[in-house]
Amino acid sequence: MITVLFFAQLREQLQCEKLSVELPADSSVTGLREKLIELHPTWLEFLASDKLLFSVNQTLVKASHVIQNGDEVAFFPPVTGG
Amino acid sequence: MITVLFFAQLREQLQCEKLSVELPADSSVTGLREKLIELHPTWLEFLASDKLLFSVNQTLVKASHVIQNGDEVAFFPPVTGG
Amino acid sequence: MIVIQQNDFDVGEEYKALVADDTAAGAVVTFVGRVRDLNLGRDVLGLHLEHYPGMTEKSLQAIVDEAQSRWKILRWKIIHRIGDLHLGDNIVFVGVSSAHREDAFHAAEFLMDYLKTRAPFWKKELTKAGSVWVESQEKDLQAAKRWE
Amino acid sequence: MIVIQQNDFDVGEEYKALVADDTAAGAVVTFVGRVRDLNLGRDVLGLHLEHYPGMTEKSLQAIVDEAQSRWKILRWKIIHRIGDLHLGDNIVFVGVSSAHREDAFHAAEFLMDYLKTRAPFWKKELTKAGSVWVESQEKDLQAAKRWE
Repeated sequence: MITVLFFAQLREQLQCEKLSVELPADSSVTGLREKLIELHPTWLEFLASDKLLFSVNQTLVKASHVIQNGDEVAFFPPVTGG
Repeated sequence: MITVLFFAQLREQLQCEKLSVELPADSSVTGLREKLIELHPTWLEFLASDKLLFSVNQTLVKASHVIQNGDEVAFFPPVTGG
Repeated sequence: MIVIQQNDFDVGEEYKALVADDTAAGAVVTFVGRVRDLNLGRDVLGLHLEHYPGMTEKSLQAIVDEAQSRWKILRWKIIHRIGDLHLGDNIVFVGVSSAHREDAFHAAEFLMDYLKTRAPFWKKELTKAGSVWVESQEKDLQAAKRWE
Repeated sequence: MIVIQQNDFDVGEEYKALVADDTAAGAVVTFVGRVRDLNLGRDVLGLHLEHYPGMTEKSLQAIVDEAQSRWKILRWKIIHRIGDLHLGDNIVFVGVSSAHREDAFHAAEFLMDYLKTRAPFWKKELTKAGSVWVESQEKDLQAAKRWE
């Protein structure tokens, strides 16, 4: 099981804050994104943005990063704090 | 009449804080320095330092700056505030 | 110390904590970011600040670690507020003490530049025209790039 | 405002004055310089600070004018203490508010670099070996040159 979190405008666009999903072994963040779009076709326009950032276990990673079972993955827009 | 002020270690070295002196017309700061050494030969070693700074009427100037009657001239070492 | 909180902070108290009983601290720089009335031409009434609990603290610690590898820092503190903020409210505090002013200035500026581009916080602006998520700015990315 | 005084200052009060009723101030940087225990390897017990009344204020105003011509500054304050100071005492305060952090950081750093090299203040250090006038430092001249 993978825990997936969404933040800020992405959370509002998807109307989802958190979900759990099963992934094949050796899936990457890109694979997870494809899986989510398969499960929720209306999410395509929001998850396709090339501006989105991803973290795995609270560390920023690239889209090619391989996800392990039990990981916490987050998708979010560029940060705007400070 | 010219008013001359000395600050910090220079004031201590010369044992003088303030003096008044008459100068020929069109004298420069260099001319004033020569005049002071003429009046106080023991000041030579302290006033000869090429690190000294000069101000006329509270603005930093070069040694070639021409002094007017009534000016306030100051000699002091490099500043070390802050 | 990293603090994420809804409550306001007191700059005077933070300054005192940065220097208390530390006679090695010759230089102290503080930065405060505040909710201002005009952002990119929009009339701002207030902000809502969201963060990613856990990752935000972790990201900020990594930024501090990087700053400490570059400059000699004696004490430091980062406070970032979350939740609903009003016009003129404090948002973020960064304080750094050091023996020398170059270290304190550069470390504080670096912490802010990296916080702005790497720490998971998101701002939603409340304006008369409604509320809108703030877009990240190219100038902040450029500011952070100066330190690479 | 430029203030030359023997008394201490309160960083919290100065911060409040920099931002009071000003919702345009998105960024506030403060710098405090303090008497530290070790300067260039000498064990410092205290300082005596001398200045040139009149010229000091005039020099600082010229430095502020220059900063205002380079950056957008909303409010600013410079306080420099004179007379006898002890280990850990505050010496100098520089505070700048601006809409943006780059302006506030750069203006504050510039004010300190120029104050250090252009404003007529002189420090005499009291150490266990006696009292000695502080020599100006090449690194301060280099820091000021960055802005030319």
